[in-house]
Amino acid sequence: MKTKTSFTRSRLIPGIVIIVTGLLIFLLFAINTQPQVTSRFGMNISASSEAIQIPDLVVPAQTGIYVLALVTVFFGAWQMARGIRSTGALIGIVAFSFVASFLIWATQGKSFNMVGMLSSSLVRATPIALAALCGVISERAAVVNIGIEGTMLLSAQAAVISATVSHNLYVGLVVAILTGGLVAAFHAFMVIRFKVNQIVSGVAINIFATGATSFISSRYLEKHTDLFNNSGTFPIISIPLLSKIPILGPVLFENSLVVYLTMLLVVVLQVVLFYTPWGLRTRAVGEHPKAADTLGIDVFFVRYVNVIIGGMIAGLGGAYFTIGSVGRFDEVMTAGKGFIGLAAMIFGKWNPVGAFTSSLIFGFTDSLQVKMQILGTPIPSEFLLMAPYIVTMIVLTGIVGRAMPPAADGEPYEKQ
Amino acid sequence: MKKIFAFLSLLVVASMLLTACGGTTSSAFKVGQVTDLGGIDDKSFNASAWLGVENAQKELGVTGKYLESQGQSDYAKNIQQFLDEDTNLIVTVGFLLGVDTAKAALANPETKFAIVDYAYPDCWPGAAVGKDCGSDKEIANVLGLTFQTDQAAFLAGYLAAGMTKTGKVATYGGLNIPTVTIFMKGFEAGVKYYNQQKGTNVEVLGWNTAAADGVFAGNFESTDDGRSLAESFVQEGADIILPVAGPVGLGSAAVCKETGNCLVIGVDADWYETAAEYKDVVLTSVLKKINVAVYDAVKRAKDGTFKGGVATYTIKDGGVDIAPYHDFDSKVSAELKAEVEAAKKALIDGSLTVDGVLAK
Amino acid sequence: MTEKPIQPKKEEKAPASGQIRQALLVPALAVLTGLIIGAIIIIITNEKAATAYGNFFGDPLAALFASWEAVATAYGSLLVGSFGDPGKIINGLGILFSTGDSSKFIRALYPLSESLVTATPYIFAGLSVALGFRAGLFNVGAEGQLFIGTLASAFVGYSLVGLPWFIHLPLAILAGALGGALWGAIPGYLKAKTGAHEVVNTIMMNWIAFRLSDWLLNGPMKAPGFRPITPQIETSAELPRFFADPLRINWGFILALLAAYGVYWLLFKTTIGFEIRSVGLNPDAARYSGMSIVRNTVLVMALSGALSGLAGTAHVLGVDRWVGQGFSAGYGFDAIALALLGNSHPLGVVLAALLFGTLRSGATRMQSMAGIPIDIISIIQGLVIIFVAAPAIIRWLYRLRNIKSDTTVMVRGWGK
Amino acid sequence: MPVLELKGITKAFPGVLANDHISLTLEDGEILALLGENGAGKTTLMNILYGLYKPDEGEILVRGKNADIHEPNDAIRCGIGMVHQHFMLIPVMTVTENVMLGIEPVKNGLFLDREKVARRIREISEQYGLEVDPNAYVKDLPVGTQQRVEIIKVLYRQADILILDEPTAVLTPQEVEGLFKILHTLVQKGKSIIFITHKLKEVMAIANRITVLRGGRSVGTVLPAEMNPEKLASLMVGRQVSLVVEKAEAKPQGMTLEVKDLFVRDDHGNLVVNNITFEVHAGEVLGIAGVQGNGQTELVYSLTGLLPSLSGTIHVAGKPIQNTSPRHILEQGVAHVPEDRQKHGLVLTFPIHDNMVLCTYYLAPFARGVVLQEQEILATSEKLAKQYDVRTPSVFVNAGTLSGGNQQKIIIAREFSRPIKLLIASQPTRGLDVGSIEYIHNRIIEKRDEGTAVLLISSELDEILALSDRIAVMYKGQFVDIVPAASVTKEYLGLLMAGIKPENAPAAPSGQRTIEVDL
Repeated sequence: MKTKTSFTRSRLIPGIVIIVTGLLIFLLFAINTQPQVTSRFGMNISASSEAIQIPDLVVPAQTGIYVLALVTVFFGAWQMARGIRSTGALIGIVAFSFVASFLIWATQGKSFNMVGMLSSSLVRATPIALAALCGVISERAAVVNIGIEGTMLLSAQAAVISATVSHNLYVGLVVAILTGGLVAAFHAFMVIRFKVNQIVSGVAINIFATGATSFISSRYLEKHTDLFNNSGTFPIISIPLLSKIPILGPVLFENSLVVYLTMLLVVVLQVVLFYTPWGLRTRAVGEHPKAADTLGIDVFFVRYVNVIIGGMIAGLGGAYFTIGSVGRFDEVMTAGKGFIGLAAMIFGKWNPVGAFTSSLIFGFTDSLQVKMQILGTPIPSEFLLMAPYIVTMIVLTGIVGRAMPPAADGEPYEKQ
Repeated sequence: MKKIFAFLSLLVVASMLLTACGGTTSSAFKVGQVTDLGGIDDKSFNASAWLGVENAQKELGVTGKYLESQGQSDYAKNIQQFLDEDTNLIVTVGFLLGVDTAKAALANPETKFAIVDYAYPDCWPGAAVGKDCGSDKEIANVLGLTFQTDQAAFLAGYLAAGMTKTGKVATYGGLNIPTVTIFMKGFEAGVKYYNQQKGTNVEVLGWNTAAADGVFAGNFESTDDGRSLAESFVQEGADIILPVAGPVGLGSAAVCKETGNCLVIGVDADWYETAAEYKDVVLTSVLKKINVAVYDAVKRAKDGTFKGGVATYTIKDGGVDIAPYHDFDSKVSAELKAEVEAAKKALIDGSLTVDGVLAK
Repeated sequence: MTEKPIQPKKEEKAPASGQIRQALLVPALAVLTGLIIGAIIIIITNEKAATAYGNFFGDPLAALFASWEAVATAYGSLLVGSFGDPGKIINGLGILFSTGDSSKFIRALYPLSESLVTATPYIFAGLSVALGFRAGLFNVGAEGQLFIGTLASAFVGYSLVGLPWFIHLPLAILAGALGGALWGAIPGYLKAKTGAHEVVNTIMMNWIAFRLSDWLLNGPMKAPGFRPITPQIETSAELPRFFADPLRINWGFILALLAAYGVYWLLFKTTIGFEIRSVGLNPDAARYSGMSIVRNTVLVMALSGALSGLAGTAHVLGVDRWVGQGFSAGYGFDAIALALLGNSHPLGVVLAALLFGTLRSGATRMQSMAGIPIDIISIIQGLVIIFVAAPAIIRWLYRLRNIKSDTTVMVRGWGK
Repeated sequence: MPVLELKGITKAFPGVLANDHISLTLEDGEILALLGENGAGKTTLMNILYGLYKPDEGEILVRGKNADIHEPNDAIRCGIGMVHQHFMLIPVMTVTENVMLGIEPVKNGLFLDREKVARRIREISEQYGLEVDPNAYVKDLPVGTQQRVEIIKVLYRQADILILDEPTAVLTPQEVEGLFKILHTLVQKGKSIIFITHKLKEVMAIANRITVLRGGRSVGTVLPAEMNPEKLASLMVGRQVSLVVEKAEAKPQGMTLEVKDLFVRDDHGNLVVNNITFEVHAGEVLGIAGVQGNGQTELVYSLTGLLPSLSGTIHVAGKPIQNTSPRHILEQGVAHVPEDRQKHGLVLTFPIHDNMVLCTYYLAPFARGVVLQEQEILATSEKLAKQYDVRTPSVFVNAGTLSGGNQQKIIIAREFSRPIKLLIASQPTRGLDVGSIEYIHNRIIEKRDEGTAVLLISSELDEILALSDRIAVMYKGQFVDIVPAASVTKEYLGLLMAGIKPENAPAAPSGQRTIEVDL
């Protein structure tokens, strides 16, 4: 069925949007760029990196932006005339052109380290990804856990205290994971057993966690830093050979334990969810708990286990903040990462790989924001600091089409 | 049900009685500190001021207490609480308490006040006294404690410029507020002075006095932000970082320690001591001895030598300074040490000035 | 599948007193339980009590006495800090009757005045969240809306000079309401149009508001001088105080009570409220009946934002009269607990706000006299939310039967 | 020995005794029909048998042995399988995944062995004539096929006692035929079947024996040979029921609803209403027949403003209403009795009086400006509750506490008491008891005779035949045909519902007639 309206909707509007983006690139960036100035992008994370060093990328600023603007307009025209099938590709092209021209504009006459930014994108994405994975695993079983932020905060504190007291980072890691599991178990108990509104329970956990960690922090951690709050961090582990690959090596294979664990978890969870009996049951419970129940699946058990495992993942995320990053606990140090993780989960369509990918987008925004501050763009730093939050909102409004949550998400199951 | 309510009301009455008669009035000299929003454990000026009170407790036998402010309206309330307890000296921390401190001081001339990072008179032409500003003249019972931190930061900048191997040094702040940016301005000035003296071209990342903007973490809490900022600075080629963001800076120290790619310069206190876990990477610290200033104020108040006005702590009296090099003593060349000393002397005798002095 | 007609229970308007007792029972017990757990935490963290418990078998009485002392000191000073010292009040009364000099008496009421001052923004913010709950919207963004509202009213308050108070004051109040309304309407619109969940979006809007206020206070709205604060508002924009300094109780409190009545009237006596409640309880049926979900969602979020904005407005115009960085003590976050505690009913919210106002206000004295970190209040708040949201726990703890489960939907899952 | 025996099963819900000492037996290789009207306790009884509910009293014997059934797993172990009225299938999963769920075979000790299950499904398909593609997603399958998947699920678990709960409710007459064929095959291969229904003719056609339930009690087991529909009906309802809807011939007047070239997409972007044109005149009932999910819901949504249309026009009494708001459409005199009364028709946690004014609360006399006039609302609600026979102690009672029939009467009262030109009634009697059905049918005809145009959407062919003056049959978003009700047979409609339009329509029986309502 081809009606006139379907033509308008599917081709014309996106095409116009793309062309306007192209013009914006021209107006915002190209005009404000001096001719003959270049932008230099570093392609080595640092001189001391194990990776094979490669030359920096030098782009003539004005020409580069003109090319990107033209490419964008070209794609817009193509979209209007012929239509481009993949929405993902469309958005990719537009986003890439815009970000790239922005970078070239901001870097004109200066240089900045591109690979470094990618590397910190991954690191910045790690706690977000862990929060998102926690969300994926519990929401696939239809339990919304908005208390991830608080769970991470409590785990972060538990990790640093136990690691400091035991002088063993691995003890801290285990304690963090257990703490996360425990908090999640509480949440699960509240929402499954007592049918507390899932979001309300999560918010309560967040408020409680903020109060409790601040209380413990001011009562004990600050007074006896060496006794409780000085754990050290997991070292960077370079994977032999792989870390020598230019660009990819330093980004992917020179990281700390928590980052590797996160990448591993993404793969494991993806396989578990879609290729194992447990995953099948989890998804069934999230989509149609009654159907699962009639097939003899214990809906409550599946939910408990998933929420608790999710909590343990969030616990690992909490560990990242302290023993994975800075070796000490400070009040409200999670700074909203748990919530951004939830947005990443939604953007990633409740898939582990998707959630990880969208976490990377947030990590990228965040490290880009830092780089922009360092480069001294005329945008006030306060506005640059808003970037990750604004991106979260844009992503949530579903520019890429509305993601469908698991059908029973957030609904308590009533067993008769 | 009735029982529960009855029990509750009993509890209320009981505790009322208990506290009503249990109020012990000691004759000790009482010091009360009102923090600003950072709270007592901000690892910055609130903590430093409290250290001064604690030292006074130990050495002068006074009793000290603090009240944390969670919002703007708590300032007046907390000061009032201390007034109600007949506190002898009230130490308020931070410029945000400026107006409330002045009001309370004017209304309670018997009570002594000390305010950190602020001083009276603080009014400008056309400002309404008691509203826009605290007072248009000195207040006899308030001692303002201010610090020429930029002088110390200047020396740190000079030192950093001399120590950098990459030709780039960096600084960042928590929020874009004057007590933070004064460090960054001084630091930049020091580097520029070094360049001027040596004809070098050491770059400062993270602050630009002309634009009055630079790199900020946006908070004083997220140590992870400190980590990522340091990583980014290192990627851009900086190897010495001055973080002016309370505990956030410790995240930077952590990453330097982990990678060995960078050094940090501590702020407020000597991080070699207060953050000993990172002592291998602490080149020096920009000292802002609030604790000493507060201790002095307590001492004077107790001795009866307290006088209102301003006590400005400068490089001259050692109220601001840079910390010893400790482990880096051997790594800093004798020549550079001498130059830093010379700059310090020049600052003391006034032959050298720093731009961006803390405005009044 | 419908079974035999269920005989409806005879419950034509139950006597009002019984209803009120029913409605108060769970919240009252929740607060009591929260305070008891708070007491346990105080005992555990009290060094004297801890030492005494170390020797529990040697001298159990000492341990119990130490516990009692710790709790009594803490909560006793909390009470005195909230309501005033009974001795001083009686003394003041005596002076008032004997000499007619009311100053001592009024001065003794200072703690009570402070409690009401703290309760004022709580009432507004609590109403804001409660109104959202009534429409099935969870406004976690009250804090950000409060920031924007405060800044807007402060701006009108200081920038317009020479107006008579009866024009200036209403203008400043209106500006505060509009500022908050704008900040609330954005996530409301996004929710209505794209389904982006308001919980995540309002949290993001909070962060954006914080950064924006950092920038405003440091730039466009900065007062002369070096401090990042706004100028003082004009006298003509001030909400008048009832007594001389230091009593800060002002007309804001009366406004808050009026707002509570206004929200009650709106919700239960008007067609607008009828729509809001219908949309909240069953959006599908509301849509079928011709109500616009989009309009109601935006309207409720805007009204909710306006109330949050007024929370800050009342504070800045009545108490602080200037705005500095981080001026709010987290009223917007505490408001969630208030709305839950008050069962999303304006009267309940007022009672809850009075309770929390006194708690918060008294906490200052508790902090000073008993050395209990103020964070304990957050812990108690988190606990109270959990208990109120899960009446089953309270029922189980206190062996109660037949508590009517409440019918407010409060909040829905993602994309629904 | 009977394969299954239920003895004295009793189950009470708050306020209702759903099963009162019910006993029944199922012999090996027979089809036992469990007959009863809605609310008689059939589903409760079967849920007990399947372990979803716990009985308060009574025991279950499987092949003479006492079976302890506490959860579905126990029932499955005893060889009991159930095909639920609302399919227990997960739309976003494949047939294979749905079938294997709960007893997943694994390969390499960890991973789902989908191939193995798919093979087994093909085997079962062949054995019992249940054709289905194991790799298809359930959401893409037609209802009849989904039912086959449900049966395969049961057979995959090697059940020999099958319970089918109202299996024909969603099928076309032809599909019903097919299902009966499958059931016969199953019985031949040694399975025993309990067939739950409230439809008399089906019972007569398929059952070996019939156990009749009424008001939670078993009122006896009979053989179809000894019965006729009238007798069965009075057994089932407990009184003589009139099986016909008395109605005079319609006197259609001017055009009230006019739909032209309508196209509608659903939320997922599928074209679900595909070029539909029709009109409804004042004083006539146009019935839309068709298997559920052929676009009827979306058609109604677009008529009532709940879903935008892509193109085409809709006029009510001459005014265009396409893509306007629901409120605007209601104000044009359109009444809507929604398909899902609890979800769409009522705010269950509102008292009756608020539900009575759910669409008119903003109009005089219920509101003055924005202020609600409570006295008016109460007075009107009380009047309506009386007039429309809503059985409730007072109008302050929450709608959610009433029975389905009374809930529907609230909606009827609300919609019919407004001045309306067009009534759109979707599945107006679904799940109701006979008394309520009779009442609602009579009211609809009454409304027609007053000169209202009625658009009736129902998946119950009998209801359509009983009430309509003309019948449109919808298939895959299109009207296959619109025929006069008086001249059409059920079989012919069945063909249309399957999307087949025979060349020569069967000869119409002449004269005015009334059509039986199959209860």
